[in-house]
Amino acid sequence: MTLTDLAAQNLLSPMVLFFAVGLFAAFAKSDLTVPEPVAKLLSLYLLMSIGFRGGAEVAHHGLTVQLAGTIGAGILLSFAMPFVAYTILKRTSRLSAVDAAAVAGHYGSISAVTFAAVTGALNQLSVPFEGYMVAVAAAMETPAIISALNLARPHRDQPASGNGNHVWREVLLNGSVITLLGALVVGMISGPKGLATVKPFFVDLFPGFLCLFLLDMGLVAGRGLNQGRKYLTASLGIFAVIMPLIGASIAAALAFAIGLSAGGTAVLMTLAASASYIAVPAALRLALPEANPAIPLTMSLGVTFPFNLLLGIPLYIAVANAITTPH
Amino acid sequence: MTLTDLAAQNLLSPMVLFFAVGLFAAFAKSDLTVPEPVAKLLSLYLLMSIGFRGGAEVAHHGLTVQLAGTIGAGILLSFAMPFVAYTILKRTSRLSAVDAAAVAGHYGSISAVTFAAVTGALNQLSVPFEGYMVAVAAAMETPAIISALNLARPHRDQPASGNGNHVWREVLLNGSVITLLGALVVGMISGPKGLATVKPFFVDLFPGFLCLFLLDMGLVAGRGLNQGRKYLTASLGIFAVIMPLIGASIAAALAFAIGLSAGGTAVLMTLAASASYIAVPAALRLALPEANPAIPLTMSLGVTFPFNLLLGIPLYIAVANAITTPH
Amino acid sequence: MTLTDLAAQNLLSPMVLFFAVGLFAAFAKSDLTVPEPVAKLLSLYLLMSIGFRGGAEVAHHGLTVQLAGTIGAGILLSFAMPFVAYTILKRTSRLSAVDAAAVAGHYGSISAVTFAAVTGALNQLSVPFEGYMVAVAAAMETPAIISALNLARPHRDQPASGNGNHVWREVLLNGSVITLLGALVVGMISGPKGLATVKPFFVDLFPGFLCLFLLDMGLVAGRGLNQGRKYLTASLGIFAVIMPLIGASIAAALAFAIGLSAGGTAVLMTLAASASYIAVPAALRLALPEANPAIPLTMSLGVTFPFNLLLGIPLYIAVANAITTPH
Amino acid sequence: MQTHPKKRIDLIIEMPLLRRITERFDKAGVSGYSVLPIVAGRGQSGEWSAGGQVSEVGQMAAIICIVDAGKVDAVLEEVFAVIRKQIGLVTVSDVSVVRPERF
Amino acid sequence: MQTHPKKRIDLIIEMPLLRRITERFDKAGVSGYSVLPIVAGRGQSGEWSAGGQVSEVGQMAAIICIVDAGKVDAVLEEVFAVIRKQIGLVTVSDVSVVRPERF
Amino acid sequence: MQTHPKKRIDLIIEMPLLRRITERFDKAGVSGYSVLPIVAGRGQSGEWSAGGQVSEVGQMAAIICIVDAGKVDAVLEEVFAVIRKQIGLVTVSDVSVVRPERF
Ligand SMILES: Nc1ncnc2c1ncn2[C@@H]1O[C@H](COP(=O)(O)O)[C@@H](O)[C@H]1O
Ligand SMILES: Nc1ncnc2c1ncn2[C@@H]1O[C@H](COP(=O)(O)O)[C@@H](O)[C@H]1O
Ligand SMILES: Nc1ncnc2c1ncn2[C@@H]1O[C@H](COP(=O)(O)O)[C@@H](O)[C@H]1O
Ligand code: NA
Ligand code: NA
Ligand code: NA
Repeated sequence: MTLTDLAAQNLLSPMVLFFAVGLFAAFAKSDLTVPEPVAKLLSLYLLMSIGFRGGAEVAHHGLTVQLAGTIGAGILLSFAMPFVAYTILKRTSRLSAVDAAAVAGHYGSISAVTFAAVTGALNQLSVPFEGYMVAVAAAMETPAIISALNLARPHRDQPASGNGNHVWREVLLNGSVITLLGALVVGMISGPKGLATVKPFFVDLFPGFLCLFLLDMGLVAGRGLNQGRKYLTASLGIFAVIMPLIGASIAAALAFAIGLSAGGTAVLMTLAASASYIAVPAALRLALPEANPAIPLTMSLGVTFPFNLLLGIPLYIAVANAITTPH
Repeated sequence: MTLTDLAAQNLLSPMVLFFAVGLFAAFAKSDLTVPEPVAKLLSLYLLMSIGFRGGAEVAHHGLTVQLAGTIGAGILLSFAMPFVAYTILKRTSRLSAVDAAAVAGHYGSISAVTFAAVTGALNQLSVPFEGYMVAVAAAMETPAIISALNLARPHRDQPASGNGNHVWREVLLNGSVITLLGALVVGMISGPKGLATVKPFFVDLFPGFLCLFLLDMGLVAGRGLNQGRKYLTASLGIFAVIMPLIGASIAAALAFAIGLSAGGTAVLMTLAASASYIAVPAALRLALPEANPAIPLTMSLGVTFPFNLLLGIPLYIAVANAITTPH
Repeated sequence: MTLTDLAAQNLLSPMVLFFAVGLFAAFAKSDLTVPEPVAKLLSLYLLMSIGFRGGAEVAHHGLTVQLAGTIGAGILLSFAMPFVAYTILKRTSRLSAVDAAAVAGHYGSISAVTFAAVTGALNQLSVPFEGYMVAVAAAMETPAIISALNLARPHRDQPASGNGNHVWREVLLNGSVITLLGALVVGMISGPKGLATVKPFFVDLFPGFLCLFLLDMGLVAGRGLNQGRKYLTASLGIFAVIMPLIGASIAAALAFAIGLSAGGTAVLMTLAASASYIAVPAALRLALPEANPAIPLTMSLGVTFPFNLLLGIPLYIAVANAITTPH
Repeated sequence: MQTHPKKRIDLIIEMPLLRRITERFDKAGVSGYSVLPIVAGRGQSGEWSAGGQVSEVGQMAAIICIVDAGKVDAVLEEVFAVIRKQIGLVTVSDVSVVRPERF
Repeated sequence: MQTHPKKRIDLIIEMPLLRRITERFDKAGVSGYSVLPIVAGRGQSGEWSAGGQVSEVGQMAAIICIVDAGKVDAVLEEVFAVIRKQIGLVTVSDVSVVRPERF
Repeated sequence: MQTHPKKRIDLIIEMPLLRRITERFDKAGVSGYSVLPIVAGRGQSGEWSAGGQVSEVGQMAAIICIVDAGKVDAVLEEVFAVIRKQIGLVTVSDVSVVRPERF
């Protein structure tokens, strides 16, 4: 399957099209809204479904060296990417050091719905991927926050104030982190047999729930762009497209080294390419209150997420295919 | 199948029975409530499901002359019925001209959940209908609003105030209109293949979601009647039952002329017979603020909707069967 | 299957594990929350699903003498258990008479989600049970409230104030009572044929919805314990574990007398062992406002519910198996 | 614009008692009131939060009622007939309105 | 702490008109406002409740706006240009703030 | 009815900081507070709306706290210790209560 085919198939999938409907409605200033509690339900569902299914797969295949290696690679990516991002941002944009660190933290971490989208696309293409990738996703959520705080520390007026532990609690006990990890553990313990009892809900409905969630994401991303356009200088807009490609490239190299399958490689690339917009903003609002939360959110939700969804994912799949196909 | 059989089968369906439970709870002043965000989720789901499935059917069968003709008939009905309704109301009721125009607009437009109910009934009876009828439904939502505004114009104190464009934006970008049309387009683009990926959610769950929504509709209709009873004079109550029959009759003639199937005829009749209670009230609240919104809402939701659900739909199916069966 | 097997299988089921995740998140003071409207949707779904399926079973098997006998036994249990509970509480705790009566009322009534959990466990074990047990559950909800009010009456300062009828309306028309009974009637009328049309929603999704609901219950129970710990004296904590065992024992004897199947016996035992935390608290808040609602809620939700879910249910199933197996 | 003095009565009460209270408002002859949700709080009986709750027991709601100063006492008397034994909080404050005739 | 007098404007208006009103706030040059949900109420046109509603017609919302006393008249004029024909309720009251410069 | 003067403190603050603020209330020794949802608003940092949001970042909430006049300064000091670097709005106003002993 060529890249053009992949891109076309991706752009014609109901999920991506519903995202486009949401974007359109937001730009046209329609009053269409997904009620906030419903958006939270959709997010809860996606995290539970992703986590549970990943856990059940791990239970099925057992813990392997490759799993450990991939998790290690994920943690490394999450720790290291903020430094790359910060260096680029300080050279190309006029962001303050603290804001640059905050943005860098977002790009080191991951977006669960982008993960859901790539797994959805792979399922539709019948490309298998390592089930434990959800554990990798979970492991990549938080290390980037430490890096961001370290990057920001020398530039903060207020003393470190010793509430480091406080912040750590809040990061690790963030609702979305707990849901994903909790569901992962439930899946690992109850295994394929447990999954069978809840398959109609957590497996069969997944693409439909994803459509609803992406409609909402389109609305929120469109509104975020309407509101946050003022923060989107040319350099930040370009960064929001280039940084995913850089992340994906590093991830591709690591995946190749580990020997992941084509599907697994595409997932790791997508994780690296995605930017957080739930867990990291929440954590940084508490740990780095001087940073303006609207800047990274506009970039992550308004540019990087649509870019990955529309173009990035087929590209990563194509590249993953190319580098894993024996010549 | 006789009319009595049809009526009995309809009245014994879970959907209609849950509506009755809701009505009962409202009349008995129970504190049972479907939370507002949940009601909005149910409505969003129904519109997405109806639109998507209709679009996928259109993609499957292609655009035909009959489709164009049926959409034309729908638009004509939506434009013309308000004039019929207005004439009747001005002769039989004491409504002010502006209120009569507002009521007329509601009866020219359609109710998406009534559409859902008739398609549910036809599915249960295994009666096929033209899949593009959802496009007809979408096309019938808004023309009636223009007619209502034209009917009201000579009787308004305030100058037309030149905000016609403003109103049009608000009508066409109304959340429920965008959702239905957006899902229709998504269905047309992603086609039967796209539908297959989301079938467990958008198709298999439809009757269940409809039960929940009808429970809520029963509660809301019952409460609306409790509150709005004071507006329901004898003449308005009778109008709310007669007007659907008039609309359905005109629609039957048009459907016969176009050569629709029995199922398609029943759907077009039901659309004509149904009265809006979401899109039109919202539009008129902005475009015709002098009108009392409680009058058309009480009639549409409190009388016409239950009438169509309980008795109208089996009647329209029986008539459609009769006029399309070759003698 | 031995009790240990049963207990293990129960503790490894996704439902129970998600409850544990919720408990953990609450104890760790995570910000994870299921939005309130979503919790209400989950409860609505569970009640509709339980009621509908029970009604369809009754329609299938017809009304029998055994059904009448079991409902009679249930009503008797609900009436009588509060007297047992009150006597114990007055001897072992320092609760005021009014608070003791309120707690007693909670333990006479039932918890719908505990009912859902035992039916889920029986389904997973492929142990059949009498479908009409949901009617028994519905019948057991309210008699305990009368007993509680009678127990409290001599100890109330305020005159009976003659609003007995008022209270009865509010109890019988309580949203959760209406939903369960309404769905039961819908299921009885529309029967197995009606059930077939909504099976993907009301049957297939049940275990998945139950997982979500139990995650929420874990969060709420955990927070309730954090907050209500001050009310949980040793004697009340012990009562909250002993009373279920007493109720289950009486129920086992009655079930044996009626000749229920192993599954039916387990269900009746679980119903007797469970304590209300929705219908009874709501009713008593209005009928017995002097009672502190936090005391019974902390006991019922914080101790008895987890106890039944984790240990009670497998125990009741094992006992039911033992006493119904011919020697 | 010319404004006229009125009173604003704010109640914070247990949600299960909402209907009983609003019936009292009707009895006191107020022209209207509005109910606002409360999602969390703390008081003498501890902390609570609406999150994840199915039942209304333990939840609170706010009622706002704009009335003529002359009606304040009547409203307070009706209200305190209900909340004597319950958890509830009542404040009265001064506001100005532009259209005095609707209250 | 030193406090400074400001005005609090409270609106209770029909939800479908929310956007039109907030556009007027912008026009009147207020520095900000907040919208709070209302879930039920009663007035001259009867009782209503948000429960189970899909549409916003008949629903109300509250808007709170803290402004400098000098801006109150401008805001009221803008607001009454919209709610003349609609259901709506406006009150003004006195508040103190600690940081006067943000209004 | 006899009423007694108290103070009402209204906060509009970022939702992620709710817990930190309420901890400060506890520290200042207030007898209670209530949290109300805000669904939309505008301020110096632009417009926002809760609709469709999964995260609380950028969302606001309102806190109402009725206190004795003597405690106002203590509460304000605690509150401003947290919201110095954050978006937040504090007003104080006069109210009367019927049962003064509970504050
Ligand atoms: N001083 C206060 N200011 C605002 N709300 C309060 C206050 N005291 C109590 N409340 C609210 O009323 C509820 C019950 O209060 P209490 O009866 O003191 O536990 C609390 O959880 C708060 O939501
Ligand atoms: N006096 C009042 N105090 C508080 N809210 C009111 C008052 N009057 C009306 N409202 C609110 O405004 C809505 C519409 O009022 P009305 O136009 O009088 O029917 C009511 O349903 C209440 O939510
Ligand atoms: N003058 C005001 N009156 C009421 N709410 C305000 C006001 N200013 C700001 N807010 C609220 O506080 C939020 C943040 O304000 P800001 O920090 O100025 O962007 C706004 O979005 C509003 O919800
Ligand atoms: Na990343
Ligand atoms: Na019509
Ligand atoms: Na019991």
